[in-house]
Amino acid sequence: MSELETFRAEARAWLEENCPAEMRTPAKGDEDVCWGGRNFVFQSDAQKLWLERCVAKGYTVPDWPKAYGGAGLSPQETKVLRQEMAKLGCRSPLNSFGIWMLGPALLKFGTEEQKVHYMGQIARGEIRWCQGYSEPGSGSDLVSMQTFGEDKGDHWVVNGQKIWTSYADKADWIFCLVRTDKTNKYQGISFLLFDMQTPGVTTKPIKLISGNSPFCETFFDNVVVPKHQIVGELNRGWDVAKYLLGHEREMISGMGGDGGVTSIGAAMKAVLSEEPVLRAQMALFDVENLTFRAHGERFMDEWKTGKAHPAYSNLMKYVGTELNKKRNELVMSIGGTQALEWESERSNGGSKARNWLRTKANSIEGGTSEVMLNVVSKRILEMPGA
Amino acid sequence: MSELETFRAEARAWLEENCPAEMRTPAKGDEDVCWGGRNFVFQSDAQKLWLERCVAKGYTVPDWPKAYGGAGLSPQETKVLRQEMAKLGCRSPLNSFGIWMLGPALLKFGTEEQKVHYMGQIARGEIRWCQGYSEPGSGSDLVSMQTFGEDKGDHWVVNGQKIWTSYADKADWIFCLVRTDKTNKYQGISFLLFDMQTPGVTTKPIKLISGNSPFCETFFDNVVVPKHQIVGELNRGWDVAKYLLGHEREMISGMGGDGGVTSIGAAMKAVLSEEPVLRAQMALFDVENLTFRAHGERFMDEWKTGKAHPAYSNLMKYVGTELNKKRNELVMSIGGTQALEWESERSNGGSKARNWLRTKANSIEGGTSEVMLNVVSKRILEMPGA
Amino acid sequence: MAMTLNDDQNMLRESARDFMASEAPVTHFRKFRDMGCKDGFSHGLWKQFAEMGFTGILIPEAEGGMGMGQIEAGIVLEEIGRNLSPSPFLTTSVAAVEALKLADKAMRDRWFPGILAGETVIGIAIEEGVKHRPEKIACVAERSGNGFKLTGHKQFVVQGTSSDMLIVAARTAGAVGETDGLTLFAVDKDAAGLSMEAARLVDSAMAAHVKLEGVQVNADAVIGDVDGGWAVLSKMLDAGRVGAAAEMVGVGTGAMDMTFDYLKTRKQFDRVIGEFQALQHRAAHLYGEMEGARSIVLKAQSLMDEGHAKAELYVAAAKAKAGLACNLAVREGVQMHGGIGMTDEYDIGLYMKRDRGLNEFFGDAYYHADRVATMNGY
Amino acid sequence: MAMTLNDDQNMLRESARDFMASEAPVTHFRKFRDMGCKDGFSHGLWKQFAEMGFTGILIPEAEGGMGMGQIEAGIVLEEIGRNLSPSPFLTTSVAAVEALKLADKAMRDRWFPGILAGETVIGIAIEEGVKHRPEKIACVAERSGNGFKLTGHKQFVVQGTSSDMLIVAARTAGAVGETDGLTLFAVDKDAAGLSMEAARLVDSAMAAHVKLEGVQVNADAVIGDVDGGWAVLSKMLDAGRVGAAAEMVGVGTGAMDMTFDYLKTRKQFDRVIGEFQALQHRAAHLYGEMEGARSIVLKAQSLMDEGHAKAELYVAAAKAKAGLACNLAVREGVQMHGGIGMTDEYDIGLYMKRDRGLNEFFGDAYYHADRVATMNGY
Repeated sequence: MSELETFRAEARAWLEENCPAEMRTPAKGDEDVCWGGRNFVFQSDAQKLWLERCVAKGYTVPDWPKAYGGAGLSPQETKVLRQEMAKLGCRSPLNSFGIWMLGPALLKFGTEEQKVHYMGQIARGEIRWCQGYSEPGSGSDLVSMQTFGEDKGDHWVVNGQKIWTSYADKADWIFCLVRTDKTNKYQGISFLLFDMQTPGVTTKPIKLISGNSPFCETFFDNVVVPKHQIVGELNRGWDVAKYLLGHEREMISGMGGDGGVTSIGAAMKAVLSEEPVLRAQMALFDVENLTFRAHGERFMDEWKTGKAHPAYSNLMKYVGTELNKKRNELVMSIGGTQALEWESERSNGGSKARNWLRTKANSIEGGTSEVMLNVVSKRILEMPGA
Repeated sequence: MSELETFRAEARAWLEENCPAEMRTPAKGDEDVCWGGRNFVFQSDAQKLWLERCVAKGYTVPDWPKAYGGAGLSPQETKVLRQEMAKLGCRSPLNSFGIWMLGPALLKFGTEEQKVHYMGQIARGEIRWCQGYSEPGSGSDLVSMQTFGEDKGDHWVVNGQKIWTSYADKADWIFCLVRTDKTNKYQGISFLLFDMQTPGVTTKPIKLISGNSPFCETFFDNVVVPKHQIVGELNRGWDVAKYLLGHEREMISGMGGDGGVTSIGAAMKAVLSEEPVLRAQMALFDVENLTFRAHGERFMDEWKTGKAHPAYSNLMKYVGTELNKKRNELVMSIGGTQALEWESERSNGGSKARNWLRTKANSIEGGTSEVMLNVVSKRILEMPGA
Repeated sequence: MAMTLNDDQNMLRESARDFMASEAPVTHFRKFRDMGCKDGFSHGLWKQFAEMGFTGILIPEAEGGMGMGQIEAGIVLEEIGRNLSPSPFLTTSVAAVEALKLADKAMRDRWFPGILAGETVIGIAIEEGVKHRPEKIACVAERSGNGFKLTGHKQFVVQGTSSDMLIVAARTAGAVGETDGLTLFAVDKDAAGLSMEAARLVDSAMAAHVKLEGVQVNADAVIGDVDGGWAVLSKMLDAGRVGAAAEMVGVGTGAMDMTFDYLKTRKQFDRVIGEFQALQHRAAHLYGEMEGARSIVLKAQSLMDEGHAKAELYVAAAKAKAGLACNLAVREGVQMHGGIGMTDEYDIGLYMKRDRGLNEFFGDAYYHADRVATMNGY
Repeated sequence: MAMTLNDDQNMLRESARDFMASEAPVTHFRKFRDMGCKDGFSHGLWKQFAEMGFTGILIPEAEGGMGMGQIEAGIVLEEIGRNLSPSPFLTTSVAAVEALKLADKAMRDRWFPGILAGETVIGIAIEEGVKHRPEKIACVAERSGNGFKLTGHKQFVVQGTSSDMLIVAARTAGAVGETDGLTLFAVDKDAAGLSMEAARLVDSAMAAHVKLEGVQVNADAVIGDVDGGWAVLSKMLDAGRVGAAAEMVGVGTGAMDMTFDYLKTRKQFDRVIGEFQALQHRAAHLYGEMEGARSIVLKAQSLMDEGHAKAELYVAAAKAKAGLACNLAVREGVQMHGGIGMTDEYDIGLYMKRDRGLNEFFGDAYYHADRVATMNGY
């Protein structure tokens, strides 16, 4: 048995012993997901136990180094662990922007103290993070941001406003882009971390067309941020942000594959068999969907071996999000009048319609499709012009 | 009986008496069409007779004034005449760029002498005209043209090169844009007429991807053009050209409707019934085709009553040509392997494939789709920017 | 007929435009939505519609209406669409009236006055599955006493629970899938055995699931001929379809105009985004699509008004094209608005939701494209 | 399998790329086209293919070939596509070889040496109508003497009149529309009763209309099992399909690269046209489509090479996607080239013609999208 197969057997055994039965069923909705943090209320003892056990084993962030709260697994081992979790139907013990976004950035740009402190908190589910990038009036144009941190010797005093801060009303800390030099557009922004309970921080949820409010407006009024809470160099926050956006794009581009390679058409056979033109749309969509999955697979293989163009994730983000929007248009068409229902139990609280509306943001958040096409055209295709 | 109905009866009687039976069958191809001109060889006595009778009656250009060779019919009478010709299946007695393009421009910009002389020649089918606009290197960008006419007192000496000159190798005269002022980009171009037999004029046919050569390159080497052969004011040829391009665009936008509202799907039922996805494409095309026909009808009604935006023909040109390309893609798909044949009798000498390839020029000639979209965006939608 | 509006029609447009913009703009819709209104529309506004003469626009002059046609109804619907004005106009004054015009005098006398007064609302109870499939009606009407007993279920009955009467299509003969053997009935909302459950839709309209459990109706409840309901149904559906198409022209144009305004003011990268050529080309293309939709809808309306044999084909094409174009308009609208387009605070998302509802109403673009193919002989 | 090429495959790509670019570039194609070559390809080049080992790329090593798989065949095909190199590679070395690999040793011994030597050409005689419909084969093979007598017609037999042998699918049992009851035969070009008429296609390839008028073949002409030809046919068709898809990746990429180069040099309105954002966005979108096509083709090839149960689904998706993407590439290519794109002198039009031929070959994008739907259960 290879080392990897030994690991697989061990992981399997550990999961079977430690993952509570309740945690082997799919989460019923967002409220059923463990996000951790100071204010998180566990939905069940099983949810709490599952988190604690994973934290102890380093399995909330299996591929992070042990020193920072992980299990120090190799990429192959991490993949095997996920496969085994999927086979048993184990839920993710902890969802977190800290894991997906801040952690990788800290690993690359943070000091050793920052890694131990912040990544440890993330790994243990103690602190829930949010991201402060966009500002009103600077959607795709991030470098035009106005939020300003005035240098006061050992700290900055931050004033300004962010928008599209995911779950800012539920987060404990924020990683935030703040202008620290007004004279340099690109190299005048710093990447700061601070507590959302710092005096002067307020949040206001934004109601979306889906009826949900996953985002906030966030206001900073003379917020004091100690100097050691910077990640990376002063005025080079853009480097950190770009690195992190790349991660976000990969994450979002994965969305095209919500339904994986399994066609949604089969389940809809009864409707499609009487709707020849709609069936044709579905057929052409399935061709695109199979294509995107293969494309994603190829991209990941090239990315891992360093063969992918550094801007290629922008292409995947574009293709994946446009595909996901198309998928949801088809889900609505096939769902017909029942998919129009917004509140009824029959429609699971309007889940199809709300998901459909939610996907319209895919091609806006994390870089619009237009910006992605600009980047592909200029950086990969090397088209001329500014 | 209304005056119009009286006219209808008279026209019908005249056609029945004067249109030879042979000229009541569809033309078999381009070679079977009467283009007139010095070198034209009539394909039959009937063709010659039909032209002569129409010339005598003013019916080659029924809506032109009698003084310039027409019959002086009103728009309503012209429409009735065409309806009656269609009912009897009468061929057009004379095809000509002179009728379609130069004539209307002369009517608006020409002197009385020019109208009597040139329009008369056109009406009688004596002179075949071609159009000299595009130059190598200035496709969509007409004002960058280089062909230069040097002022020599009572004449210009023209040097330069034109491209995409339709049937230049068969034409007797050319209407041609020539730069007469190098200091003014827009108002430095004049609209000149000259004989293709003038010393220094040479032509070279361009072979197209369809295998045919309807266009030429045309070269001018010290070509002498008398001053009285200008249409409109000196250096204001652009006004004439734009007026004329509008006419051309209307003509080309009509192409979307080659097949009219009759679906090409019905004839292809046997193929489509076994090809559900292709059938769906055809169905969606038919929706677009019916739409375009209605759109064209509405445009013409608004145009006639002065309600259409002056730039609207650009929109119609864009929609109509893209639609015609799509139609021919479908014709090829439905035609399958037989439509691929290029020379065989079975495929009528590859007519489907050659037509399909020919339509690819629709969205290039007479203003590219990209230029049309620019114009619509700026002039109709009033989008900002240069 | 010329494909331009005449002076009377232009006047009607002006007055409908002014009326909707002042009495029922998007803020009106928001108000009723946010209060969770059980009807999904304002009865007060419906009365105002009546005062304007809109409710009886298709009712013959001899019976107190304006005696106009689909073009005029469409003029009102376009303004409704542009302002997202919630009302029973499309179901009651367009679809139901077209059906009732084929009913006998007693039935017309019973319902037209209330419609004219803006007091009556009529629900259209056709759909039985999640997709439009009128020929597959399975709801049964058995002969019973002096009339019929109706058994079955219906869904997507827009404004059903606010309705005074439902027009119910049921099978009196023939098998599911046949167009012969259908009959249309006017069923009173209080009829014994009739029960409804309202569901709010994505666009905040209310639609009912209807159960018919042995609902007894008299013979005089039949609209048109027994077993010959397909003729009435087709007329009613085509009026509803071309009406929904006209409303979508309004929704799409409203979304498009709002978006073009935004392109002209929003700045990114130090430029007004309307300067970006990629957006300009998409804007111009969208404009062409909406103009095409407007044209085919006008064509379909005028053919219906003429009673032309090709009207059905053009109505199908119009419903399909308006659906495709309006859908493009709202998708481009949200995308070009960017982040704020996703917020409930901005109106563009409301247009996206309304488009979805109208696209499904009486058959979506794919359904009608398929009908175009069938009618075109393949 | 990782979705990247390994070192050996990269080496093969280099050598195929160099070979096609130097020995069979577009000028080579033009030369044979302009001479009106009756074969539509150069026998000399076919010999050179053999010298490179390409002709036997799928023939097992034990039988003198390279023993490689669809990925490797696809690498060669992509370069063929990029250069429009005319050759019998796809029909003979890919489709026919895949069929012959399922034949008995005598048959393989008869045909593999000639293929390996670049001397033999094999035609695939499947199609009977204008669209690909393999299950509808009506050509009949009746038992006769020691073998069979074939009667029927075939069309779109690419390089048919240049072929030494035709692989003919005929019905030995069952009814038209059934997949059971088909049998594949190796029919010698000189067989009595076999006649062919060559037709030049839009892309200058030659294809034959074939008549089989009681063509007598021996029992040993059967490839695979009598009545069980569907298995052989499916394998042959899928190899041909994924091969055509790979060639289209080459055609589309070639057209795209040529177009992108043009965008970077052509000036209009005092600017290089590649600066125009509308063209940039279309270019980036096209690039994404071609990259997607490349990915699904590679996936389909590797699943075929693994003998994976899902290979058939992915081959259908790959043929469809490569067809759609390549078609977009040539349409955008001609349009972005403007007027000169319409001239025979420029190469982009040749890519458009080749795309058309390959799109039809063994089923177009719509046919395969329909199969994807069917295989996906709807």
